[in-house]
Amino acid sequence: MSLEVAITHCFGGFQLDIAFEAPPGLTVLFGRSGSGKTTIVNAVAGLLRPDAGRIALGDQVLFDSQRRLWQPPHRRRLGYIFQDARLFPHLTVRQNLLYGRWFAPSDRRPDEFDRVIEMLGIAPLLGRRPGALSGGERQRVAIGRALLAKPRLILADEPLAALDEARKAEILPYFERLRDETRVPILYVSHAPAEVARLATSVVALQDGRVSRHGSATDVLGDPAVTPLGAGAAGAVIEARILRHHDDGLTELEAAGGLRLLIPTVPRAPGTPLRIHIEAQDVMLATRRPEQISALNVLPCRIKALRMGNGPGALVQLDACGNLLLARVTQRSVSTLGLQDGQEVFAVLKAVSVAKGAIAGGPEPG
Amino acid sequence: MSLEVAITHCFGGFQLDIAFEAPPGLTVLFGRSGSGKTTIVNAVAGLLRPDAGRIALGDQVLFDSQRRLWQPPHRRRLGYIFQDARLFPHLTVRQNLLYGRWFAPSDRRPDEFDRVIEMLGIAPLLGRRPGALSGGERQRVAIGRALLAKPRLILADEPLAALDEARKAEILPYFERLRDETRVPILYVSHAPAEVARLATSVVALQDGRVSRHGSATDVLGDPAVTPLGAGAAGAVIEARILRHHDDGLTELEAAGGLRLLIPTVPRAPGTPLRIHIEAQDVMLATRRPEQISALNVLPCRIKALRMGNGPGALVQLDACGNLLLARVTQRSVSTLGLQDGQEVFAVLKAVSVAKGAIAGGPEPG
Amino acid sequence: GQVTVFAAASMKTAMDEIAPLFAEATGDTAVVSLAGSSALARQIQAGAPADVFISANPGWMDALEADGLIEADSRTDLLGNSLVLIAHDPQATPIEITPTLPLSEMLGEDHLAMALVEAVPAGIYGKAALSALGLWDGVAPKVAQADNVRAALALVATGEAPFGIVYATDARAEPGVTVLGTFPKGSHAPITYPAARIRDGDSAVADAFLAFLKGPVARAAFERQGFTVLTE
Amino acid sequence: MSLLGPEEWQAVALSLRVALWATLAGLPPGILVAYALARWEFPGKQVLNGLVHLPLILPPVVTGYLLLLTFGTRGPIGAALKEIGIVFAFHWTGAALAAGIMAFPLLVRAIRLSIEAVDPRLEQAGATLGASKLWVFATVTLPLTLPGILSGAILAFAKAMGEFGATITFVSNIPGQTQTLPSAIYAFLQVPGGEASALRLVAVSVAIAMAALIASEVLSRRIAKRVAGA
Amino acid sequence: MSLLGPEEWQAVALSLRVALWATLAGLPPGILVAYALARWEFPGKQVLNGLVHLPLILPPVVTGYLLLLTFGTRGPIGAALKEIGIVFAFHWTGAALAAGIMAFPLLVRAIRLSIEAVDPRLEQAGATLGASKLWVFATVTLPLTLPGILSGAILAFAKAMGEFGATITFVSNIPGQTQTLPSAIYAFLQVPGGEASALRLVAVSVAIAMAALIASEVLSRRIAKRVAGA
Ligand SMILES: Nc1ncnc2c1ncn2[C@@H]1O[C@H](COP(=O)(O)OP(=O)(O)OP(=O)(O)O)[C@@H](O)[C@H]1O
Ligand SMILES: Nc1ncnc2c1ncn2[C@@H]1O[C@H](COP(=O)(O)OP(=O)(O)OP(=O)(O)O)[C@@H](O)[C@H]1O
Ligand SMILES: [Mg+2]
Ligand SMILES: [Mg+2]
Repeated sequence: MSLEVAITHCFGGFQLDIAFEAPPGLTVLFGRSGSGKTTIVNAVAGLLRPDAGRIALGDQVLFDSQRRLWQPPHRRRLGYIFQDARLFPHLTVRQNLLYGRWFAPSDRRPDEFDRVIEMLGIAPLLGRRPGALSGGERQRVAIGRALLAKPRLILADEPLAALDEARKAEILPYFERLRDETRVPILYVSHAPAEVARLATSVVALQDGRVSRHGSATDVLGDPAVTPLGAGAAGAVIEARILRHHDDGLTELEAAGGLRLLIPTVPRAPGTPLRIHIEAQDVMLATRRPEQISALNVLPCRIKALRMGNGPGALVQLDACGNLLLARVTQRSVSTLGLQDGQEVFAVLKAVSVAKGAIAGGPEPG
Repeated sequence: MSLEVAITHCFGGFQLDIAFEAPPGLTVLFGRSGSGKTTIVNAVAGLLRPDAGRIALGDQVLFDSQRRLWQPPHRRRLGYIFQDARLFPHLTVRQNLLYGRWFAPSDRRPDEFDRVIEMLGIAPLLGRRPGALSGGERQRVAIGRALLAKPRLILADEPLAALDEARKAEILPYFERLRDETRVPILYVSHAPAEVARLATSVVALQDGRVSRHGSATDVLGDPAVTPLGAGAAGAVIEARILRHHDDGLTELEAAGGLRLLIPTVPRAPGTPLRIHIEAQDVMLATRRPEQISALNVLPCRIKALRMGNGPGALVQLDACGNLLLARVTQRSVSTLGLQDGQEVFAVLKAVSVAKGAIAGGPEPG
Repeated sequence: GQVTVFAAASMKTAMDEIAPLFAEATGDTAVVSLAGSSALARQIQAGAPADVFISANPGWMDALEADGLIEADSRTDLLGNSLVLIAHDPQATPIEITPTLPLSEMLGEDHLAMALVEAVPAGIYGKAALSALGLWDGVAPKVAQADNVRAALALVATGEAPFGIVYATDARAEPGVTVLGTFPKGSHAPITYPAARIRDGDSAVADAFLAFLKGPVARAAFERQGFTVLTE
Repeated sequence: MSLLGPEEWQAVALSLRVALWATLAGLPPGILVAYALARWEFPGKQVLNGLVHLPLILPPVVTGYLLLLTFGTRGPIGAALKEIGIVFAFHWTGAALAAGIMAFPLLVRAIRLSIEAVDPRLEQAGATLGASKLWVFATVTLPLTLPGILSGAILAFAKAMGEFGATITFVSNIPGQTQTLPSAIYAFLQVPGGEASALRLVAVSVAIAMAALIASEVLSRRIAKRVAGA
Repeated sequence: MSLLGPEEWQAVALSLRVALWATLAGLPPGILVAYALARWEFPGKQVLNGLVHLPLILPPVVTGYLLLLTFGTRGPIGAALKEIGIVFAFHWTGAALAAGIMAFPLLVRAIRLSIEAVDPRLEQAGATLGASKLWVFATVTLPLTLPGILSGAILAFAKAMGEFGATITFVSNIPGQTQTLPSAIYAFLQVPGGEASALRLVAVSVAIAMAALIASEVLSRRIAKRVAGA
């Protein structure tokens, strides 16, 4: 089920005019503060009626200004995780969590409740009221409430911003599972490059109320011309499969063209597809195969494109057995090593650089 | 001026019992959601009266349960950036920003207002009311309001969580300047390792209402036994000075023992002290000096300690001309390269790995 | 000069006519404050700047006299009134009010509208009359007591109550009711409206006003309202 | 008790009954009207608003008279209701109706103020979770409006305990049926020397209202504490 | 205008003056008492709360009588005030006092409800920025309470326009001095044939109150819009 959004809306000084199609899976909306992310999410939720346009989820039209169609929010069956938690202050945490259930079709999975509260670590809070929760606790309850409403569409507006890294690491896999195991489309607002890289099936970049770039995560993050999350986020996404597990805690992957990679263990069965975000700044280039070095991945590549930045850096697009890789090096290194288009080089990549956060279950073909 | 906090407080099921001294500069409080960070900040602000204990700022006692001393919040002259922005909905953004001025001593710096609104990018919002601001806009106004109150103590509860990376990068230097140029102590709650590494003069780690670790940023982040922000945050902090600027956009630094480093340009005058956070996972080790490689920093070191983790990784503590460095490598590399204590090795570090966010003005000797 | 007159509210129409005539005749003005006799009397007790008090019943005038607040010499019974039985039905035929009147049967399940029988003069007189005629016990449970005569009249006028007991002056001007009969004089204490000068008041103009009230001009006005003028 | 005579105790009981019914029966329409005024836009909104306030503006006697004209057994509504066995005239229900109508503006204002203070973002959250307008109202708006409802109810109760002018004009004063405390007090005040008797009844009336007031304070504090979290 | 006689216009003007003063003069103590009841704990709080509600519970005649006893020229307070030149008895100020006291519970309830709805976290924010309790009240609480103050004021104004029982009992019904619209209406209703005249006055009274009501709605909508942002 895919979500089509094409709307224009005007708030005083701010003009929103966007159109995109979110394929099944998780679509990340990102852009600077005030670029219109929450406005779009509100329009999809039905909390804001745009001036004009059309919003459709699969073959169900949620809004169509020409046909004067408008579905009220409660018919849309959403799970909206608000930027501000918006818990019901008069209900206990448990009642907040179960609120959406009253209105949802009866349960396929009776243990869902326990799974969600365990994942979110909110079991001790169930009897309390939101007024006395900490910021992060509140946000976790809000996530739980949305997920437990058995929505047909999940809207998440910076759901993890208030959480610590450890908690994020526990919740991210849940969004991955939602993305991969269910047909529920997810519209996800995030500022964090690691989250984007890990979760996004597709990415919509916004600038001043307009879509500045839209495509698959691989495309957007791998395009050296676009580093919309800041230089730090440039990187390539490689689709690979687990080949085997080594007993010193490393997992060997195979990507297109037989490219082999070693990364820290991924607890999945061999054969599982994976996608790995390799940040450009984690990749070194060498013109001679380096030896006696701790980096475990030394990949022979060919330079496809060289792009000098304004600053001291250069972004090098590499072809490693048919896989796209990006490397960020200094312009000084480019000239010292005499790098040029078409040259054969070695990309040097540490196994541990592939951080936990950047390894994700591969999206189902969809 | 340093801040001493030693309090106990009990909320239903939650027991807070902490004591720490925050030296001048910026003290980061971190810990998981619900560990008591906001509670501590509220106690310092005077919004919560702890069951017992003492809070003093310099020689001024804010709270002392034994001497029954209690200064109400408005006498404390704080700038509190709340986790929820708490803007005054009936006032315009400009009036919100100027609110604290009514009560503050008259101005040393009349251009402060313009500087702050420019840094926060909120000039176009000045005439609006908070109700129609986006989440990030609201948070920026809240930051501005606190900073413009000319506080003697700044309390910042996850001030940047709602902001995009680019905006964060604009605001972080301001906190650095505050930390370095004024005597205003800052208590700063953050979950983001990059912010902690960059800003912290000292770090207080909390766990379940107790201080689990407390020390200087260098100590806490450089100790391989403590990686409280998650493995990703382990890294060393090196204090250096700018030696000279190269014309290909690189800046050369000199650290203790004459250690030289090349990093992307830092727009400060030569001689300026800097501190650099070098994440352990950005450092490669080689037993022979690598050649023909893009990394510009190849530092001869000696292994001081080797610490095998539970997973596939190992954390290597290095001495580079008297500077502490941390490298995170795989255990396989440790055995392949035959690394051991005392061995001479080369640490390989890309100039571009030292990300913008991790370079900070060095703290003044405090 | 000016005279402030505290008069029972039921005298409004008459006073509205008399005050301008008084001004015309004497060049003095009369300011008339109309309210319930009890309220006015209490105000006089509390030091109200009244010069003349006209009460709708002797009780409150007695109370003021006992307190020494009025000039006893100036007290006169100004007006008289009579009590009538009224019906809502315009076709109702006049009847004589005697001890044999089957009032209770006439009422059936319905109510007899009166003013408060323990508190408001019209009610007090009415209860006394019915008791004297031996009718009270039969109708007591069916009496709907209003807080003043006008409200009792309204109950009959709207048909909410088929019968009521009110002053003749009120019944006369209301087209929605029919007078069935007048209560015999002896069945209740005489209905009088005493007037008197207040002790602290401005005596000259007050006396002039009291005199004017007793004069022919005022008499005509009172009689138009249906009052019996008791003064000569 | 010897403090009051049996007829007076009757008046006390009746006043309580009247005030309770006036308040309770006023709540559902009061909440509805308050919600409509707070949240809806419709033609005639200002007319409705004016109507609600009318009993406050008009002298009570006028209100009572208007009630008599409409709800009396010969009035258009009164006659219709009589058909189905509902009688207001000269009945305690009429006293409750009069008291309820006099108290209605107070009830509506308090509830409306509370509804306006409910954060619409919470109602939106309810809607996204699948609750229809009515459900959102029942599960979010209404519970959050409780303090205002309580506040309005206690005002209405106090007003109903004290209401007199409209009541006596509409249903007059029949001991045991429509004689409320205020009518009894009024009667005592009409005769010289009745002050002492009136005072005893005033004391009873005040005692009842104070008890209700304190109960409502306790209840409202409990509600506030729950919402603040604990 | 020929609609009303000169004496009636006087009553209209006086009623307006009385209602305005009752409302305006009631606001400062009303806000203070509402704040105290909403936010402070002090001994005798329930007594204060009870006192505030008293005029609602008591039949207006009783309130008027009590006012006469205390603020009359021979009453303890009235006599003292007379010394310093303040007179309430049989003066329009007394009518304003009576109307103000009758309207006070309505004023206080509305404001209190609004104060209770102000998020204390905003007040805390004000305190951390250096504002003392009083400043926080003036710059945060009070502006956020405006809708409630407006609401209370309009209720009080309407009540004051309609108040009659306490007023006529306290200051009598002296044309040009204490004869308000409701007293004039009352007097007309006491005599045969006065209904038509009464009706004209009722219409004027209703028109004034409606105008005030609509003005307050417009104002309050403007305030709400400002706070919602725009
Ligand atoms: N008023 C209260 N009553 C009861 N418990 C409370 C209250 N306020 C906070 N707590 C509890 O105290 C603990 C600490 O809360 P605190 O807000 O200090 O956490 P925190 O470290 O700021 O967390 P976060 O990162 O999620 O904001 C939490 O478990 C919270 O539920
Ligand atoms: N009700 C409103 N009236 C006027 N302007 C509004 C309103 N709501 C939002 N805006 C403006 O529209 C723009 C987009 O707001 P939106 O909330 O969509 O931003 P966002 O991308 O979610 O930002 P953030 O990351 O800061 O939450 C902002 O400039 C905001 O000020
Ligand atoms: Mg947003
Ligand atoms: Mg917190």
